[in-house]
Amino acid sequence: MKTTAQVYKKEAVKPIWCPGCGDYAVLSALQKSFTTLSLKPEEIIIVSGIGCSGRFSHYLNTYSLHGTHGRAVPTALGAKAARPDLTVLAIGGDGDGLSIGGGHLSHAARKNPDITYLLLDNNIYGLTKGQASPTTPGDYQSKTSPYGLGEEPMDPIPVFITYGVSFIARAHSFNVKEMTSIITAAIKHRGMSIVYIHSPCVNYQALSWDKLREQTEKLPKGFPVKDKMKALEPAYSKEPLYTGIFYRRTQPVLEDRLDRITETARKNRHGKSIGMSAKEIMEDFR
Amino acid sequence: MKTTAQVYKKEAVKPIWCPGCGDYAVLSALQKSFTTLSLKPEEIIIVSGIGCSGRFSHYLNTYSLHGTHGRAVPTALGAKAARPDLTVLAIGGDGDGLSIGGGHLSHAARKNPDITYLLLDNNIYGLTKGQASPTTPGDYQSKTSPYGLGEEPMDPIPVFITYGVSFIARAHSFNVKEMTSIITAAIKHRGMSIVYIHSPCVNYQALSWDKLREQTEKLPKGFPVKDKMKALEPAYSKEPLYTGIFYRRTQPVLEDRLDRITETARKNRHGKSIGMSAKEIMEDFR
Amino acid sequence: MRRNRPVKHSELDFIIRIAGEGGDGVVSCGELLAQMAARTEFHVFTFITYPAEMRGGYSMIQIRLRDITIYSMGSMVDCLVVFNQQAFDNSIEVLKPGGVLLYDPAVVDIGKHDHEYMLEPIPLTMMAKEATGGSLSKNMVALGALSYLFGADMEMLETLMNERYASKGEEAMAKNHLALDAGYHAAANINLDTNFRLADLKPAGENYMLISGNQAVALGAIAAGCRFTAGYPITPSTSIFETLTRLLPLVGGRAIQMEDEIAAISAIIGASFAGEKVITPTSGPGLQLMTEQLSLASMIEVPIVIVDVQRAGPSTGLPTKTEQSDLKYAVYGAAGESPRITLAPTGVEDSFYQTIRAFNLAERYQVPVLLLLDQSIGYRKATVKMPDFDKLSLVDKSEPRKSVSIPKSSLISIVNRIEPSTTELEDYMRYLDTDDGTSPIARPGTLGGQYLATGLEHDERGIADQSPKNHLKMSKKRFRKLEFITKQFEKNPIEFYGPPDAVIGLIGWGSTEGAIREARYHAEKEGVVTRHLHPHTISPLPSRQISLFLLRLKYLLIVEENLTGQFAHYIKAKFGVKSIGVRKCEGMPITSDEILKVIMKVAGIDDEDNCTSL
Amino acid sequence: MRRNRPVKHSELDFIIRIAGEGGDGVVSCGELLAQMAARTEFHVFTFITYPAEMRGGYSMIQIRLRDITIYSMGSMVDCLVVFNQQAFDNSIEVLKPGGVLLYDPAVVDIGKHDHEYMLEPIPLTMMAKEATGGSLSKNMVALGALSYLFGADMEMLETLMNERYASKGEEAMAKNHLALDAGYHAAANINLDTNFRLADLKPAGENYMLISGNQAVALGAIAAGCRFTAGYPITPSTSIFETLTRLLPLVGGRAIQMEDEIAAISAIIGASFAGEKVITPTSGPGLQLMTEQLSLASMIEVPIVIVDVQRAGPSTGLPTKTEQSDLKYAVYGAAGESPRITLAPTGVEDSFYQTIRAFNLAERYQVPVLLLLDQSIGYRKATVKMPDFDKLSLVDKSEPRKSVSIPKSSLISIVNRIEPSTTELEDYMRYLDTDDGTSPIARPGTLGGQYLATGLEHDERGIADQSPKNHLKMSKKRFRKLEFITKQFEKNPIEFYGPPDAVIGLIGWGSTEGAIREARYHAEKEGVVTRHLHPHTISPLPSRQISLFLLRLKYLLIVEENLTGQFAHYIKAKFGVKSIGVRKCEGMPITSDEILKVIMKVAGIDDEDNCTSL
Ligand SMILES: Cc1ncc(C[n+]2csc(CCOP(=O)(O)OP(=O)(O)O)c2C)c(N)n1
Ligand SMILES: Cc1ncc(C[n+]2csc(CCOP(=O)(O)OP(=O)(O)O)c2C)c(N)n1
Ligand code: SF4
Ligand code: SF4
Ligand SMILES: [Mg+2]
Ligand SMILES: [Mg+2]
Repeated sequence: MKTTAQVYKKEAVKPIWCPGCGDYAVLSALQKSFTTLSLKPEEIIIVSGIGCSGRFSHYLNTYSLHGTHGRAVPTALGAKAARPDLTVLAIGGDGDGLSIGGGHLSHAARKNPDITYLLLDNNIYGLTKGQASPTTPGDYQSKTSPYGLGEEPMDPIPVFITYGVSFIARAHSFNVKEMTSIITAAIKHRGMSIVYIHSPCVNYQALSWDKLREQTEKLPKGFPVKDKMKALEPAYSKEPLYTGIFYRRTQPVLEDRLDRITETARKNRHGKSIGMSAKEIMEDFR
Repeated sequence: MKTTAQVYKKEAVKPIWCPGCGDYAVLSALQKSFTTLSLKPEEIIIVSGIGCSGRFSHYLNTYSLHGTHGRAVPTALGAKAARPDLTVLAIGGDGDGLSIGGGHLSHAARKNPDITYLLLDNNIYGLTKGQASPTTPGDYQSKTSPYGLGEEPMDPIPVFITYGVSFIARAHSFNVKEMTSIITAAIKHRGMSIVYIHSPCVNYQALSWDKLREQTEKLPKGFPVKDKMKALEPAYSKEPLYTGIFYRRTQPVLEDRLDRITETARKNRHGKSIGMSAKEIMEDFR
Repeated sequence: MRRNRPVKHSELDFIIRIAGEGGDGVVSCGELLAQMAARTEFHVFTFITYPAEMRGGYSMIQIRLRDITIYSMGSMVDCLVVFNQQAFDNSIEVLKPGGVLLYDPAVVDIGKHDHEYMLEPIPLTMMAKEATGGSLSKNMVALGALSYLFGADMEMLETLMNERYASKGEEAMAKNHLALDAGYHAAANINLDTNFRLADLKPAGENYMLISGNQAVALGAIAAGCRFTAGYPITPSTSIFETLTRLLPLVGGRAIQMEDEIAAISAIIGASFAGEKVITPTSGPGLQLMTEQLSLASMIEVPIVIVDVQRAGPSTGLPTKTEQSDLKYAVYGAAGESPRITLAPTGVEDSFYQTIRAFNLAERYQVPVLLLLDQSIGYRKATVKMPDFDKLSLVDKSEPRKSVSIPKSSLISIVNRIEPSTTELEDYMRYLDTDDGTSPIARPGTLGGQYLATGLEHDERGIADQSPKNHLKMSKKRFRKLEFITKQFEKNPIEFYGPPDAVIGLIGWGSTEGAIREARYHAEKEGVVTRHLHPHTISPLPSRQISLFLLRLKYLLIVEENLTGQFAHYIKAKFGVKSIGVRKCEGMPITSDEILKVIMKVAGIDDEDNCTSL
Repeated sequence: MRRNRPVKHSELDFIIRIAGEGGDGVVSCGELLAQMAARTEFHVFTFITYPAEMRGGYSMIQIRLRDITIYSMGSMVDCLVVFNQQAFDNSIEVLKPGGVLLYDPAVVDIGKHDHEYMLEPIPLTMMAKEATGGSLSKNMVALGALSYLFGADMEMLETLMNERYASKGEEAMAKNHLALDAGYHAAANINLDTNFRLADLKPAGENYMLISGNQAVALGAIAAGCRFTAGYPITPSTSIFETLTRLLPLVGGRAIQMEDEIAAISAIIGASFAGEKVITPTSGPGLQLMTEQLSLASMIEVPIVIVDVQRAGPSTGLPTKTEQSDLKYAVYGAAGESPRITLAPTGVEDSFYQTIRAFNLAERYQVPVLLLLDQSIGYRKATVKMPDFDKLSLVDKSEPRKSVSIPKSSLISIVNRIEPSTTELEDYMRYLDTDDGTSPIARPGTLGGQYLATGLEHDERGIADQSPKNHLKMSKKRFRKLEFITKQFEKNPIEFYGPPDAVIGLIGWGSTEGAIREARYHAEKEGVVTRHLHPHTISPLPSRQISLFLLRLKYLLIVEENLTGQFAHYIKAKFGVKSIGVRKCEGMPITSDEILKVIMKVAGIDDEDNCTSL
């Protein structure tokens, strides 16, 4: 099936992001990736968190779940584990994904479900109007750091590398084309993929846009994406700020492991791979 | 004041760990460290999580808080921020600290309070009788992975390095002497220190004890503790499994930053560092 | 039509308690005995107490055998086996005068109690050491002795032991058998008249299982069609998750251990959104972490089942002890107006059927359903009749809006979600405002069924809409489900026990049913008749049934295991009636004697109008 | 002694509403006007509605000016300013006949409404463009026009504008002034008789602040001695945390933004254990995440204050809209038997005093105290009398067990924890079982005061003890605090409004107080007298006061902003009385008119015994 980006758009709902918000570009790139991959909208589940970025699920003509703050990833993981036949994505902001929801990432990475997580970093809490997020620079005077915060901002990509996430990339709202190809690769990747996207806020510019744009540079061609130690250096680099795929590896995915468990369980029980009925199960308890 | 380990022991309460449990060694090392540092028991706060390891707070004659599952670190952080004059420790197991409480660590690391966190890893949920923890090997058949888990166990030390924890070490219940000196150094360190301790369980040996003991080796003398990239390699190594201090750096601590904020706030308001009364504060709202 | 079943009298009622400390193996010893009994025509009921610590602390198993259905652990025991002094001290009060006391004389000082009981010293530790070289197998010495006394079928016992200890290795198994033998022979000179020999009893029909309440929940979930669970271990619920983890793959289902309870409930919400029937088991502390996601489930109307095996609280509390103190949380514990359903099974068998019912209600009405067990049901084992699987049916797809019936062993119907029809898909409204508040829910993959499920207030299409009128309309829609369910209840027959003209009424919930039944039975023997209502649905309450029950009552006793009378408070909020609280808050189940005492006291009140004077 | 204050009649009552969409700057425009008014002898009260979205959506500010204390936002407005069509459509109904409508004719089509109002078209956008080259400053054009109409002191206004916009830079400020000027001059030909000119009014005495409910909480915390907060942003509570973050360092306190609400409450528990007075502000979704730690606080008896600024739910719900629907959570929302206290301030000024009281109760009784505000109080601004700091006192250390009095502007006493005496430290029992359930609490650093605070059940020393008797004893100890507090209430004078022989009674809680007062006032004018009780303490309820209030009532109306009647349910659970629900569940505050309507309907009922017939 060949589709157009139009198919994925929910006609009835107009995005209410501020004019100029970086999230528009991400929405557009995502729709283009779907088109490229000829996905059927009814076979996509999108789970989003809470924040400006959490509004994503409202704008797509897919099966969409706009849950609570910080829980997009475990929710998406459950959806994928239950329905391996669907394409499942999670989307959220830096507050949603790195602060309140940060504890879920390392465990999702260890389970490695075949989901794609778009983490939209604007270095601020946008929706709640300008409080510090885990990536807000230490000297920025946000509403909750009127005298400067002084905390060290987090470096998400190195962290994802040590979590063992099986696909890690960075994109930028300035470059929809590159973002589209990265998101496409991420969805194609079998396993948990994180696309970490700089998607600046026009209201609270905790990081200077212009500086961000200037510093951005693509990872060199032929970058060794399978070597986590080599990935760490560009992952830490601020100038240049690299975009592209930092790390990728092949690793058994959750759904397949669950299938294998089913096989093992049945073999242990019968010596063969046949399912049992509830009745048969209960007879074991006699 | 010179004290003895005896001072820190709560006479009225006898530990109820299984005979041979690794946690006994940690308790003894901790008491020795207190002695070495001549700390006053009434100036120590110990916060522990839930688990066999969570029982720590019961056995020490300090101000002790045995809270809920996974919250020892943010609780200890609050205590230290409120009372910088006290020595504050957090203690918990691999389930407590890496699973349910895992989300708090990166943020505590960014804030860098001067607390010491002892993370007792036995590669299992001991207290609840043998379920898989984040560090349980993928092939171990625990009560919640009767067909083998297949999940990748977590590598905590590399993760702590990318979190920017300002002091990271590994110790082992087999070697109380080394553990004592590491804990002592951790408490002395100004900033957030994590001592990651292999403290095996006699009931559920998810990792073979003997193998663990065999593989353990001290970090070489003169190991460059200030270089996080260099720390990563031995941090990932399983054979040998290194003990010692992996990483240490000097970084402003939370309590000092809070003091600086007070200074700044007052200077902004008055041009000088004097405190205000509630009455003066309210007059600003007239 | 009121049911007033005649209480069947039993010819046999025998209770054994085996007590020691954590690590002594008393539970294994008792469970093997119970398993043997369960293979006979006897009914079996076990109750377990164990310490929260890994080592030490009081541990016991109590086994009751009857030739009719058993409703409680009973009060006084016929035979007591104690492994140490603490076990003796804690248990001796419950030994019937004339009962048999087996004890290890090396460690138990029986003091001045000697005259009331039949004393049978058995040097458990010494005999274990003699037979095996170590004291570990002393529980097998005890089991051997009990096997002799109760005339066990030793072949069957050996098989059961082999199954249980297969993973311990040859050597350990051999030692167990040696110890068992020693105990068996030592008991030969004990004179105990039990009226029965297990080996001589008729074997049970093929249709009984010996399962715990927690296992009943896991089996109920499987029978209801649940094929997904995500959980996080917590005492005393863990065995539900462990059982599901072991069994689900066999029926093609999936189980995932998550990093915490928030992730667990998130995962089941995701899986339910994706189209599966889902469950997560937990206990009070974990349940509290799920609160925010429970409200989300109410708002996006996704079916989920949550089991709370209650333990004594608050906070970490008494993790291995029983209490009925999460009721107020279950009914009220959410921010905003979040409709949900709460069910409370009354025993092991009922746990199976209420679990099926929980799924049926969740799927039919698209709300979170909370199943409130407690430690005493969860850990108790009982003989449960195998349901008749030929009588298991799927609710007809053409009648998706049929109300949900209460499953019983002879008739279980399984309910699935209402899906949108092809016509409905043409202009699909996920949150269509219907008469019963429930709207068709599209399964991902269905073309045209795409929708947004958002925790923000939304309109019938699922589009965010925060206008005053829409909020009112959709809030009403969500609550209409509960109103509808309440109305459905009115069609059910009134079910309470006892004569409608009895002026003393008892209301209880959950695990206290058996103790109340027994107390009523004894009260009746003393000439005091009572009525008893025990709703399985805690919220929404079956209002008409309760109102009718309350009619013409002079004294209302509300029985519950907590301090503040949570159920009484709730009943008063709904029906305005005062009640006399029969409460226990000690981490232990209330006994029929404790209830009987209050009944008799109330029966003796002269001033009949003053029912709050206790 | 019943209080039956004569309602003071006001000579002046003027209401202005400015409405547009999010981003139009209507709130800034209105707040500047309110600030000017607050500097006069007028009382000022503002109400704000704004969208949850970043852009678009209906936004408005309503400002009420009176020469007496104001209790509500009022119902119909005298002057309406609309920036766009949606604002016109949403608001036109509330404009009094004969009221003034200012609107931008370029974007607003007033349809057929033209005859009832005084129409004043002002081309806001065009004028802003003309004056500044862009449309951003259209709110300043409106402000200019209003300044002219209400005779503002332009010099004061310029100062206020400079303070407000200092951070926006010179150019933006200059544009604002140009736009203001344009509006001012354009209004010169509008004929509006307001009966007052702001500039001519007497300036206020020095002792008034214009603050929001949220700011009042922050200031109350500081006055109570709170020196530590940890929080996580959530609408509509964030400004409490932001205000504390800004102010605490000035008084030597500390504020930390945490990674989530669980970490926030954990940090304040740690800080309170360490000896500080602590607070965390949140709203429903965040509060739900705190549930487990709230139970811990009940168990280890550590004083903490939690503020819940309620928003409409469930789940994410309507984040910027008001509702009173977390009451059941606040009162019941915990697993196990977890005692806590819930307070609900009735307005901006009361938020200040109830916050102080929350700290006093938390510290005195060592329980978590929940302060239930709602969006409408939190965002509303009102003129508040500055407390008399000379009358502020510390509760005498020698009388630590004195009961906690209700603070008022003329007398605030600050309570601190009961600390162990030197004798008590010799054999320190942290959880000593006392008459009032509260035990001395040692501050870390105190030699001999070392103790264990564990969430496990523990004995008086704090040592884990799961025995049945100890659990009962300690559960009772923890609840004795609430019983003691309830008894203390009995000593307070009965405080309700209205004559004791009125047969219609109203009970409300929280933010509805003003609307109820106004409704009663109007009902009285129509000849219907009523009584009104508005408890500040929701749990434990002041039982005797309410029982006395309920005496001889024929009709009880319970006013609340939710769907299911949470407070009515709770009142019934406590007092067994039926009530008529006066409810609103639309995300908007209930108005006095809506309440009045029910009062009048009830007053017209013939069959007086049937009070549930509505
Ligand atoms: C449990 C909970 N806590 C707090 C909030 C309030 N809240 C909504 S969005 C948000 C942060 C948004 O920041 P981010 O995730 O970076 O998204 P952005 O708006 O910047 O895209 C917060 C704190 C909430 N909705 N739920
Ligand atoms: C919220 C909550 N969830 C679950 C539990 C049950 N629980 C108690 S300890 C524990 C895990 C213990 O494992 P670990 O932290 O590794 O400690 P260990 O016993 O191995 O020392 C769990 C799941 C709990 N107490 N609270
Ligand atoms: S506030 Fe920032 S992040 Fe939110 S919609 Fe506006 S520009 Fe985007
Ligand atoms: S179960 Fe394991 S971790 Fe727990 S006390 Fe025993 S040996 Fe130690
Ligand atoms: Mg953000
Ligand atoms: Mg462990």
